[in-house]
Amino acid sequence: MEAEFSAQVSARLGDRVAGIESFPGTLGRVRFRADAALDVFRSMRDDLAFDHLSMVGGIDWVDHREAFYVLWSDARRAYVILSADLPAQNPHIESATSIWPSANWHERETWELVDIHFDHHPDLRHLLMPDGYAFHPLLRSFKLHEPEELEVKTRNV
Amino acid sequence: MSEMWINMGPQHPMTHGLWNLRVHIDGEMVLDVDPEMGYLHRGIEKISEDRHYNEVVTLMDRCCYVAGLAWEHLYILSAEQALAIRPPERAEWIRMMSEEFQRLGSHIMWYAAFVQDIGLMSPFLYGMRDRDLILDLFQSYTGARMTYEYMRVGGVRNDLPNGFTDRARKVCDWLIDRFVEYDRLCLGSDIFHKRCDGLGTMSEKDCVAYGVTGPMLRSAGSRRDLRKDRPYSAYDRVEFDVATADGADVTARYLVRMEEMRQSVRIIRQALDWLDRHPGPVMAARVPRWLGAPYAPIGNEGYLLKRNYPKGLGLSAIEEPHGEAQAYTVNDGGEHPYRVKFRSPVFANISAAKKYLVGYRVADIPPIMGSVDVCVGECDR
Amino acid sequence: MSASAESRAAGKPVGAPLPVVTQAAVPFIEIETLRAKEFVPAAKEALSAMIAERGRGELTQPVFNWAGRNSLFPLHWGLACCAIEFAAAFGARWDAERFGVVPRSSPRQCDLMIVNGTVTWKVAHKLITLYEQMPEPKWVIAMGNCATGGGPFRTAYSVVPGVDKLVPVDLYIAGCPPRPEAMLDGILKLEELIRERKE
Amino acid sequence: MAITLLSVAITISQAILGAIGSVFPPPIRGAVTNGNTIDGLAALIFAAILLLASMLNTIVLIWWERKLLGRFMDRRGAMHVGYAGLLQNFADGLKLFRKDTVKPREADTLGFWSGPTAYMVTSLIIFAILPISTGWNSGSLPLSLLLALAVFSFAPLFIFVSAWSSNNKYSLIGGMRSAAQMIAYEVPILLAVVAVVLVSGSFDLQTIVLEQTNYWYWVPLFLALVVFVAGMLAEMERIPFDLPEAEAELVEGWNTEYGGMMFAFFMLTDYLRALLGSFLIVLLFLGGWTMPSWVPAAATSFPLAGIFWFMLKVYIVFTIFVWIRASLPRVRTDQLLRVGWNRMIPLALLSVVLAALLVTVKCLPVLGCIPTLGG
Repeated sequence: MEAEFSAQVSARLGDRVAGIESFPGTLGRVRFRADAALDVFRSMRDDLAFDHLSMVGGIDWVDHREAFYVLWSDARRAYVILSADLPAQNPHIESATSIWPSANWHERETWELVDIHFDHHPDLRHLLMPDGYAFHPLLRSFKLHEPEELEVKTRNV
Repeated sequence: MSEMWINMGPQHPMTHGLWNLRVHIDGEMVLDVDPEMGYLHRGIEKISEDRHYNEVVTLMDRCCYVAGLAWEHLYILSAEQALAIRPPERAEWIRMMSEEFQRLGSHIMWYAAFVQDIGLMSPFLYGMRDRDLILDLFQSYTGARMTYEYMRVGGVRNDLPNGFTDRARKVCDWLIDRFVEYDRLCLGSDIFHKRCDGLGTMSEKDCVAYGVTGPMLRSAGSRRDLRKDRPYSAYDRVEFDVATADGADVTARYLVRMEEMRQSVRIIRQALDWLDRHPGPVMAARVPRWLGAPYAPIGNEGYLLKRNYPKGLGLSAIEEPHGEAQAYTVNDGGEHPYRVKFRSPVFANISAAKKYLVGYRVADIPPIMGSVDVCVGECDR
Repeated sequence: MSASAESRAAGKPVGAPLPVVTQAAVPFIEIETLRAKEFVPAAKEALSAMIAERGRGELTQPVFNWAGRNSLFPLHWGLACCAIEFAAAFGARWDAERFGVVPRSSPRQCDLMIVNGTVTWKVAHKLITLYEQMPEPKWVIAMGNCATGGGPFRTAYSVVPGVDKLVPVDLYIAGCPPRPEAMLDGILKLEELIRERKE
Repeated sequence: MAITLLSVAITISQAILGAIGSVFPPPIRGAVTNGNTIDGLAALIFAAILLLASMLNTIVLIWWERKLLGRFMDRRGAMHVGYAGLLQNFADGLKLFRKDTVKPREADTLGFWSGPTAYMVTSLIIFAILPISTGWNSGSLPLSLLLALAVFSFAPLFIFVSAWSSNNKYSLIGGMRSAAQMIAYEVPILLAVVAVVLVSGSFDLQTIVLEQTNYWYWVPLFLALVVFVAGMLAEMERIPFDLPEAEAELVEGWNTEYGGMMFAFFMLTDYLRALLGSFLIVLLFLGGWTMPSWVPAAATSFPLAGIFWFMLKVYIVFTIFVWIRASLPRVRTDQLLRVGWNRMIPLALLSVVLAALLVTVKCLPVLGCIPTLGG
């Protein structure tokens, strides 16, 4: 089943896919090129019947960032993970909102927390943090403090 | 009255939590809605990065406070996959039973809150009364009513106490009788049907497009249930039916949840029978000591020295009471998870609010949002 | 000179000895023996002396404190986990209404804000607004560890480490979350505080 | 009853007035104790007693509802203040009396303060008109029923005034709903009353009750009773028709911005109106203070028996309202209005026609022969 799936993906997407790794519990982890994102999404939905986008998330690997998408197919009854490596400087990827409307809020959250910009997103603004919040908390460079430490710091300043 | 925007929330009886629904109304008609989330964003994903694998469980209880054990289960499944540890079979059955009890507890809590939204007063009290019985059971084996910290990487913290299964069976019998009473109070009333039939409809196609899962999706006729489609724990070893309904409206969601509760009782009864017959360990033998499992057998010194654990990724997905929840755990070989990302079903269900709220009346918002079953804790995380 | 003025001149305690009608059970025709000219100023004097001695609120304060502590209307809102236990306390098993505790949805009608859960910076100004909308006298209970000091989320970037950074808190309830018994105990403790209250 | 309340009140007020008058210098005393003034003041004192009695009754009613609801919900209700929580509502009232009443800055001053007061006063006035036993009313007005209903329907105006002037969107929606709902149910209520008037041949409540000595009107006029009760539920804004205060969507409805004493006024008046509604139902359909003949004479002839039976009926009717509240959900505005205009009015008209038929064929006295109903 997984081999069959990876063959299908290679046939449809060719060099837009950088590689397919096996991932227990899913059909695999498809690593795709970020500049071909929209093609990959459309082909995943229309050709490979992954009609359900469950989750969009981002990981900050310090030297680069990763955007990952978890898809579910009702026909195959299986998950697949899409993942794209983005540069650490100005990471951006095409929004999946036009393919799966459910991406809307997930992408807003990922932009807010991991600072990955989604191009052509209809409504990219703060979701969880108040408007105007200047930080992206889920970056590795953002450190948490005990409240006492914070107080001491503010007093010194 | 001309058109205006009203804020329903963050302090509003409809919200059942801390979120804000901005509603654009013309008289009583809803023209547009804009949910505002994040009032309960506690940075659980960030705090998890500073914690040991087992310490994240503490946060999971508080993440979804009406379904703590289900979320513990979700996280533990993904952490076990990332760390490549398998729990013993008895632990899997206990986890499954806990999750089903939690589903009962969560659905009863939903019932209590939902009937209050349509103005029924007494069933709220009945719901809270019956939910307390389930919490008592939890208390007897986890030690807490709501925040359990019971599951561990590699199993569960402790075995069930003596006589637990009998007590649990009694609670199941009691609840099955109460469901009849619940139905009589709601479905037996014409006003209930007048208030709920044909309200907040969302077709299966829309549900899939907007990522809506759980009872909302099944009320639209879909048979999607991760417990059947992608069995985890011991769900492939028990018999149960997927609760579905047609109509995709508030009444259909009510029917789906009530049927799910009955199915949960069915699963629990099978699990209790199995647990009675199969004693055994509830913790995997080879669990690294630094994971902090208090009941891990000593004898895994090899693991103790090897601080760097094999790198791995874990994706788990469970059918949580509100819908389909996922956890994506990234293990980079350290003591803390490198990144934990959760997918909350409520998050997706609320994000589609425009689809099922626009075109109805202000008075319809509470029953519709009640039927969505909002738990803000897991939505904002 | 009236009786009370005499006694005050003699240094005796004032209060009880007001002008007394000597005839018991007089028919109302003969009631004019009670001399109004003396009665009214004497009563006024006695009352003002009493107030001067004990403070203005002394007479009414215990009554109003009794009323205040026996009908605490908490604000009906739920922040996080503690809100579920807050709701459970109004359930059939604990029944907080026994103590006259009835949650109201409008802050204008509340005396008590139970902060039942984690307070984030996003909700902070709304919480302050709600607190300010509540009319005096009002109380705040920080329920649970999150409201007390941030709890397990104290280090998080979005969480206020304790609601006492925002509004004055009268009582803290420990627990994560506190059991409904603990919440009821907190309310009873608050009632003890109100009993001693002076304006 | 040999002594009417009026004469009792006059006696008491004479005593009190004598006491008051004695403190004044002679010329004023003479004016106060002058015959004419005493009558006027006696009526005033009677009104005060009535006010006190109705307030007290309302507070007991609130207590009764809270305890009863508690029992319906498997709990106990207020327990700690006084015996079985009897003093709970006094504590609530005193506390609200002491609390600040905040007027929002943008609120309209006149409307904000006068709304609740007028709402309460108009509801209180009606108590002066309703008889509670033979001779126990302030005066026998020939049109007391009409007057009562006319004053009863002032309320939506004042609710709307206070809702509009508190400058809150929820209040406004609640006020609009309240006005729409009360207007919709005013008509069927009046039509149901017409049926009663047709059968009894009088607008005087005293007469209507005395006409029911032989048979209570709920039997021949059952349809009218159903319409009247439904309409009263809507007028009293109780579940299932409590849309103006629908907590789930409108926070507290039209009294969202009111706190302290003003809120206490609203709360008290809601129950005052519930009491009034029960009064009217008992007076018009359940025979007022009359009892059927099979009730032993001893039970109907002790002092104040009329008031006892009347209040018993009132409380039973109110208990049914509480029962409804504990077991029914709330309907929606448009459904409520549709039921009001499309179902209730035809039903009410039908009941009028039925009443007219009953009167013309003169079959009513037959009912009096049924032993369980009258005699």
